[in-house]
Amino acid sequence: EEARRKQEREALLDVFSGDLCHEISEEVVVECIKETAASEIQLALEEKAACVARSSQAVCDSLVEETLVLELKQLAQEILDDELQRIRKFIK
Amino acid sequence: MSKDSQMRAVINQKLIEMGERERLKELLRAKLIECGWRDQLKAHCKEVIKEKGLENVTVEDLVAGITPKGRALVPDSVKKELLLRIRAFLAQHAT
Amino acid sequence: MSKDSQMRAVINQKLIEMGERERLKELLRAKLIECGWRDQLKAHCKEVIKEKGLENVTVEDLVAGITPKGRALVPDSVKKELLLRIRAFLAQHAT
Repeated sequence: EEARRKQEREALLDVFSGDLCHEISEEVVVECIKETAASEIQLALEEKAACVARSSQAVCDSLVEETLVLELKQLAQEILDDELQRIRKFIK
Repeated sequence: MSKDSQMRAVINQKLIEMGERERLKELLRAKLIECGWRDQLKAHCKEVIKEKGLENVTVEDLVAGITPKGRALVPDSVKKELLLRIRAFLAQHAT
Repeated sequence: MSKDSQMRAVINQKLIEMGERERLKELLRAKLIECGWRDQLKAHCKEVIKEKGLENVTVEDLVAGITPKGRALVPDSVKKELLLRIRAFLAQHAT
């Protein structure tokens, strides 16, 4: 009788262990999945924001450079033309 | 309440009171990191975000999208180790 | 194509399509006049011509001679304002 009871108890503990294991695994897996999903979305948002910031800066720099090149060329041409005109007037 | 469910309730209570439930959860978390499960999950998240586009994905969508793979990827060896620890605790504390 | 260069292409495309790129260049030109940049550069041009002699200076030489100073003299506040305008534009036209 005692051996039967012991066997029954062991079987019960086996089942209960399995149930507990499933329950705890499920709890941890779901928690980890939620944490991972939230942190990956946050990370992706931060990466995108950083990419937009870097790219805006690069676009801004290229716009400044483009404008400067044109302005400097125009300015140099203007000044040289003015100087030449001044000299011509002087010679006349 | 049956004898079976009474015993379950008592053991559950003990697991919580003795801090073993939290320890088991921590152990599982650590094992999931150690075996690369978390990295695989991260990579899968990145794939889903890339596929759908960041602006079209909420945390809830992502959770729903990765949960099946997340469950499937838990290694049997990790589950087995957890089961053995639970079984040992029960053997020691089930009266 | 890297993510950054893709993003730069998208930003440039939007700026051009909506005429904002030209407006920004106009704004920059106006700011360069307003802050005295153009006058300083004019004076610098005259110095370079005086130093080298008018007969020895081409437009290309002059441009090469004044470019470093031209770049250095653009006030940070002007660049910052331009960047803020680009960001505001992007925020307004984000998809």
